[in-house]
Amino acid sequence: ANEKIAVIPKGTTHSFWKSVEAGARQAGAEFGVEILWKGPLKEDDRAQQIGVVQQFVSSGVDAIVLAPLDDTALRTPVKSAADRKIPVVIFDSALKGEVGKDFLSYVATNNFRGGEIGGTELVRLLGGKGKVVLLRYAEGSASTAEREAGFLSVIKQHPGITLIVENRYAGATISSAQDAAMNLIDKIREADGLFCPNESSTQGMLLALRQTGLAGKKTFVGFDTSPFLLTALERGQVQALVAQNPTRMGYLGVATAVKHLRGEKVEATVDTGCVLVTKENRNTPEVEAVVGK
Amino acid sequence: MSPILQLSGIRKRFGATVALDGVSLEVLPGEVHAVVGENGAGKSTLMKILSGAIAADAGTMQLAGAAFAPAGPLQARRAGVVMVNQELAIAPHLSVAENIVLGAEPGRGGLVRHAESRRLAGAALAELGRPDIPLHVPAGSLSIAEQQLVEIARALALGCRVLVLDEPTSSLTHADVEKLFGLVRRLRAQGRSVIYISHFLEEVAALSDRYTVLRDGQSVATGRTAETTMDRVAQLMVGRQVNELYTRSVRPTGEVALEVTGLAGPVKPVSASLQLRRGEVLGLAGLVGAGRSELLRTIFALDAVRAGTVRVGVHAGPASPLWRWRQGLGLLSEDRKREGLALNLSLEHNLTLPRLDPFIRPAALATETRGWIEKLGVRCAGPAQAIGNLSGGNQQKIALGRLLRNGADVLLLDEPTRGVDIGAKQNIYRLIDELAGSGKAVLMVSSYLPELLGTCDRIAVMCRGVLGPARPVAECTEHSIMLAATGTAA
Amino acid sequence: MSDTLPVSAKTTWLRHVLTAFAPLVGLIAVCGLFAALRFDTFVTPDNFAIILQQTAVIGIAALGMTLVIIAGGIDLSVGSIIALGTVVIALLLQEGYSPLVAALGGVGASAVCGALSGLLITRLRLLPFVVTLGMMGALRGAAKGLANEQPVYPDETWLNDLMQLGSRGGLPSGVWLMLGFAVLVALLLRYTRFGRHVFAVGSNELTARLCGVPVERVKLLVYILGGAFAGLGAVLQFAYLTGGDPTTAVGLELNIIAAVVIGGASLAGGQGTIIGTLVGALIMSVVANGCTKLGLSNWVQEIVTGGIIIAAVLLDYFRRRNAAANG
Amino acid sequence: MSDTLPVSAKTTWLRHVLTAFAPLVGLIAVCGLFAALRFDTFVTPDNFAIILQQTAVIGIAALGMTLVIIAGGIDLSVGSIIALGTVVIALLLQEGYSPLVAALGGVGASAVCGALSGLLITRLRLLPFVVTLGMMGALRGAAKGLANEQPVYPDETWLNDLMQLGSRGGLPSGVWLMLGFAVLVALLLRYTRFGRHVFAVGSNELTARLCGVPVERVKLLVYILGGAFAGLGAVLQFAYLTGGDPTTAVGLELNIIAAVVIGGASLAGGQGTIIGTLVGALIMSVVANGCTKLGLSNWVQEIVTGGIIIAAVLLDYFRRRNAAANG
Ligand SMILES: Nc1ncnc2c1ncn2[C@@H]1O[C@H](COP(=O)(O)OP(=O)(O)OP(=O)(O)O)[C@@H](O)[C@H]1O
Ligand SMILES: Nc1ncnc2c1ncn2[C@@H]1O[C@H](COP(=O)(O)OP(=O)(O)OP(=O)(O)O)[C@@H](O)[C@H]1O
Ligand SMILES: O[C@@H]1[C@H](O)[C@H](O)OC[C@H]1O
Ligand SMILES: [Mg+2]
Ligand SMILES: [Mg+2]
Repeated sequence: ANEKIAVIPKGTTHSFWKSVEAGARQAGAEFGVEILWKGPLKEDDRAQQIGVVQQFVSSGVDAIVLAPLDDTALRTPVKSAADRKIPVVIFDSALKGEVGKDFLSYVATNNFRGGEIGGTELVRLLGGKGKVVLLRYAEGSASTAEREAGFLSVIKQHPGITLIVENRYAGATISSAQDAAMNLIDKIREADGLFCPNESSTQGMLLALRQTGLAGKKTFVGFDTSPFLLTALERGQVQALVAQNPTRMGYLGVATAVKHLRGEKVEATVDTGCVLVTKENRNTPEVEAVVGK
Repeated sequence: MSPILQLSGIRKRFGATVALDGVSLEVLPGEVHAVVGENGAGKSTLMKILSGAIAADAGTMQLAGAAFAPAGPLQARRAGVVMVNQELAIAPHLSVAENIVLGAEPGRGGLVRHAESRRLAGAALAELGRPDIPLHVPAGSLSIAEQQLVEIARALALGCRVLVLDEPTSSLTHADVEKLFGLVRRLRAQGRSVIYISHFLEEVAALSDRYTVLRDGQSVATGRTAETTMDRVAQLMVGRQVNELYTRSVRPTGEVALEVTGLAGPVKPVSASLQLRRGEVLGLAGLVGAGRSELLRTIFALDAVRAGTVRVGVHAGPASPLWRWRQGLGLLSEDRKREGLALNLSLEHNLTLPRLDPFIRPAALATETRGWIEKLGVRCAGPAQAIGNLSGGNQQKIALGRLLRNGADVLLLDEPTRGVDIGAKQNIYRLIDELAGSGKAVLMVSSYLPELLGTCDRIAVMCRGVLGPARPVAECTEHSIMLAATGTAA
Repeated sequence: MSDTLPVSAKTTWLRHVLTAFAPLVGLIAVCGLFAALRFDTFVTPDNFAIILQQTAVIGIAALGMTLVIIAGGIDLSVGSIIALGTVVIALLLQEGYSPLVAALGGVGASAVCGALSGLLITRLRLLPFVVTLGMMGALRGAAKGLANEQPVYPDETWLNDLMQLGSRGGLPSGVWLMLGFAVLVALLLRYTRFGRHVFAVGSNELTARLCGVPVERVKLLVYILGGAFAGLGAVLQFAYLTGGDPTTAVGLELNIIAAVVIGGASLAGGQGTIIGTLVGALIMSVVANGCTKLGLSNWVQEIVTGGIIIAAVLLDYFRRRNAAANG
Repeated sequence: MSDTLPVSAKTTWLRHVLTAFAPLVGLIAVCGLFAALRFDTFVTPDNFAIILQQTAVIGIAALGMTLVIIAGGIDLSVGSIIALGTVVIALLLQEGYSPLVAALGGVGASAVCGALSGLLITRLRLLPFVVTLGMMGALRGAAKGLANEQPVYPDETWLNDLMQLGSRGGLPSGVWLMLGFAVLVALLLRYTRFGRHVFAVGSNELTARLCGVPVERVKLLVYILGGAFAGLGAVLQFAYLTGGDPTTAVGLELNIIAAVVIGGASLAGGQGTIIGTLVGALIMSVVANGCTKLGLSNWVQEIVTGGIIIAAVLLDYFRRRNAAANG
């Protein structure tokens, strides 16, 4: 029979994960392996994700490709996979531990770098001064925490920039992000620049801006490139987006696992790359290669 | 002889209501002491204070010469003062045995000795003459009468010096009442005291040694039962002469208003046929559990009809309670609290519920309700008052008024005077007579034979779900009815 | 003949005022607090418009929940119904239906969900808590399945404007919709037979049956209305999100129930008012808004909101104590 | 002489069997279904160990909830208590306390939360639904605040091994903990005065009070135990996550309540069994597990789970109909 590879995302309802799934399935078809796609029911439920990993470990899949909801909590099930000699590829979001020993490989965006790119662009657009709002994603998510840290590291270097909000979280869904942004609306009015670290938070913020007639009036840098966000970029309601390459992430995650199963040597870390997308460079080949036409 | 129990100057207010206004009561060892009074006179409140369920605002109590101020029911029970409540107090999910020992489970260190519980419970039921009641079944699966016995057994199981029985007989069978009386007499013979509350004055006469009358929260009289008459007691209770308790004027009968043929319900009735004419009061006698309530409910389409037909005036065939109301039928439930009234809704709401226009004018309904309040002599704050705040008698008037307001020509009355004091009873009998006189038809269930004999034109007896023929009241005696009810004659 | 309680007119009046206004007093207290602390940003027409806007979805769904709760029931599935509703609307728009048809479709689908719960509850005599708990999961799944596990964003239509804040202080039409329906439901409860039947069923089902109230039909209708109002909530949520999102409104049912209960309804049935419900919903929005204005973190806000829910029923406790003392 | 309805011994027996085993029949049916569809991966000792492991947190918290529900109450705050508990344990470990002290600290803190709800409910006579709804929010906020809005990962200790799956088919000690406590609580309910009082309070509070049952104390204790068992759940959840997570167990209270209710308890009080509760919890784990084995999408799983919750009480309906027909 074909090898079975379980691919476990952080959630199933962002369009980001749909692209990951597409990439993973593409790799599955190419290499002739069966892809089992299953995420936690709730986007931020660590316990459920642990359960999913454990079930795949016990039913004896050949490899696991996992985007951990949490860099620590998922160590135990990953270890139990290692005990059963099931190779695990970590993608999108980091897991504590030693690559090559605790797990096979880490396939992801350089998230800290991504945050820095976003921060640098925002500072550039603001001309080095102004008030800035950071709407964080969810408590405890490693990938976005790194992006937030990268963003803050850039902001801190610019004394002309004041952070007026940095302790509010958007929560795991678009609606929760929108509510959080609406409640911050006076701060947002006051602000010149806005940053959000992932798809759902960016989209929630955007919706809140539209709701209050502020869309296009603020300098807004977001993260991820769902079709919805790209349209907004087109319309000038978002000035820049840090684009990851989820399809490639899914593809490479599975490909790395397959290579290992077929006895080939694999890289310890695979940077799937990220680029800054703006209205201007939207249609350049480099960007289209990442986000599609 | 020095009293075992001495209460003096007991006061209790509930907000603006003064329930007890300086009551005194003395109970001697080895006596049965009756406490009587109108609805709302404060009998139950006084007993609740005595048994530790609620605290008095003022006053003192002494038990066997020592100050007695129980902090709760358990303390009172431990001191030997035990009460059987007027409202059924049963935990339906617990077994009979567990109900009997509840709150005083035998055992040590927090553990319950189930075998010992069953022994105690069995002994208590045996003492009541009902060792046949099973100990292990959930108490909720017993009949109401048996539940009442379980409650009395609970009082016995612990042993007691003073036993308080608050209207214990209102839902007991005749045989069980006899057994209860036997028990009370035995307790008295053992030198224990029983406080006995009842609206049945002949029970008071038959059983008690002394009596105390409460009126408006005060003790207005006390004395030896043998030295007074019940008419005098009734007068003390109500504050006026109560002669002619029952009213039955001469009433011409009209056409047939209700005809029931071979009616059978899900379990009961088994078979019932009757004919009721306008201007007539037909009484339904029988033992508790004979199925009289079920007959009324089946007629009213509250229970399913298994067989037979019900014809109301010109209407026949299957129906729902809604249709029954439209056909001019009305049912007064035997259980006012549980079924009869929506206690937290207003008088107006309760009175007008069966017949409302799709669109409502609240002001008009309030005016109309005010009219009925006046007509029925209901004492209340107004149409918007929650009906649960009224005393039992006044609640009953609204429940009866509901039938009239909604145009019922055929009144199905199930125990219309249960738990109602003698003055209020008199008013209800008068009302029934007036209604029949004005051409309405009344079908009345009662477990109290004198009231059936006193108010009805004809009486039919039900036994084990089968309804016997209706006989003119002149041909009936208590004895003949009892024989028919127990199935020993016929 | 039997002695009625002499209920003094004065205390009755006081009780009435407390019953009707306890939640309102709470609302004013909370507003006052925030106004005192952050007058400049809290007390602006704009901010009030935002607060009202954020009350609209919960508020309109709570209208239906008020009916359900007065009738002695509960509906835990409304959060899922709202999510499903937004998805249905989005899909209908994508299919090319007109915005009005799409909105009605969403409301209709939601009403059907309510009807399903209602049928299970009345026909099979199942407990509302359990039936709607099951429905909560099942409808959430259905929403995700229908939407292919993703938010659905159809092209823009006038539906999106329903929750648009106008010029400073102008209220979005969604808020007017909520207020309009609130008046309708309040009239329904007060001036129709159906309204009285809802109270009767919740207060004492047996009495209602005895009085010829078609109990099953009333209950079924109440759940259908509960669903339909959740559907109206879905229309507003759709406008708010400008799309259909199967993951939206998770846990919202508890906020909606809290609004109704803070507003003075009793989960035992037979009690509740529309104005109370709206005030209850407003209290929660005001707290969320005010805490943000104060710059409090999410966690502080959560503690404060929890505290306020309890404090609101505490007011009710004092009211009841007062009531009990009077009769 | 008063003729009671004749309850035939046979139908009583049948009813008893159904009461005790209706949930079990449901469990067997669900297991059978999945076994038939995926025998190879579903029916392995290993998989059963996983199912039990994944039942442990809900199962142990449901023990406390069973007490609360039998006593006629409800506790919506247990999900938040579990989250708070994991955080407390993690922080205590970080402070250098021994694992045992940390675990006891977590359980203790949880019991205090339960006590707080209990006090509000008994002293101020507030509705459990509302009090614990407020507590649910407040405790979630407290957990986040304590943890500084981040998961807290202390160094590894033996606590982490509590949920470790052993060699193939070996059960984690957390499962044994759950089973052990289940036996204890079952004994408590059956053989102690307190246990019988819990039933009495839920069955008829007024009667219990009149019989001298210390109603307030029983209720308070029940909520404290409810909190303490949630705290034990927190210990297991901590072991499972290997850390303290203030955002964990959101909405878990509804699953826990569902387990208890599927297990045959009534939300009206007076009824419920420990074995039923465990079976109820297992049914839900089995469904989640089996759906994954079948490769069903999340949304299908959600629909199936919702359906099963309703189906489980449907069994109860047939049981009750049977019971009603017999008296
Ligand atoms: N918990 C309470 N709250 C307010 N008022 C009460 C309460 N209990 C009793 N009352 C009032 O106190 C008065 C005395 O009531 P009580 O029950 O003692 O009367 P009773 O003599 O037992 O009447 P009945 O013959 O109808 O049983 C009545 O007016 C009653 O309405
Ligand atoms: N709510 C109830 N719960 C349990 N048993 C009941 C209930 N109501 C009635 N029963 C029992 O059902 C049987 C038939 O009662 P029914 O009320 O028809 O008798 P009845 O002749 O009208 O007597 P009653 O004088 O008590 O009204 C009796 O055994 C009665 O105790
Ligand atoms: O990288 C992920 C992605 O951006 C998603 O939208 O949110 C969670 C992140 O881990
Ligand atoms: Mg009384
Ligand atoms: Mg009867």
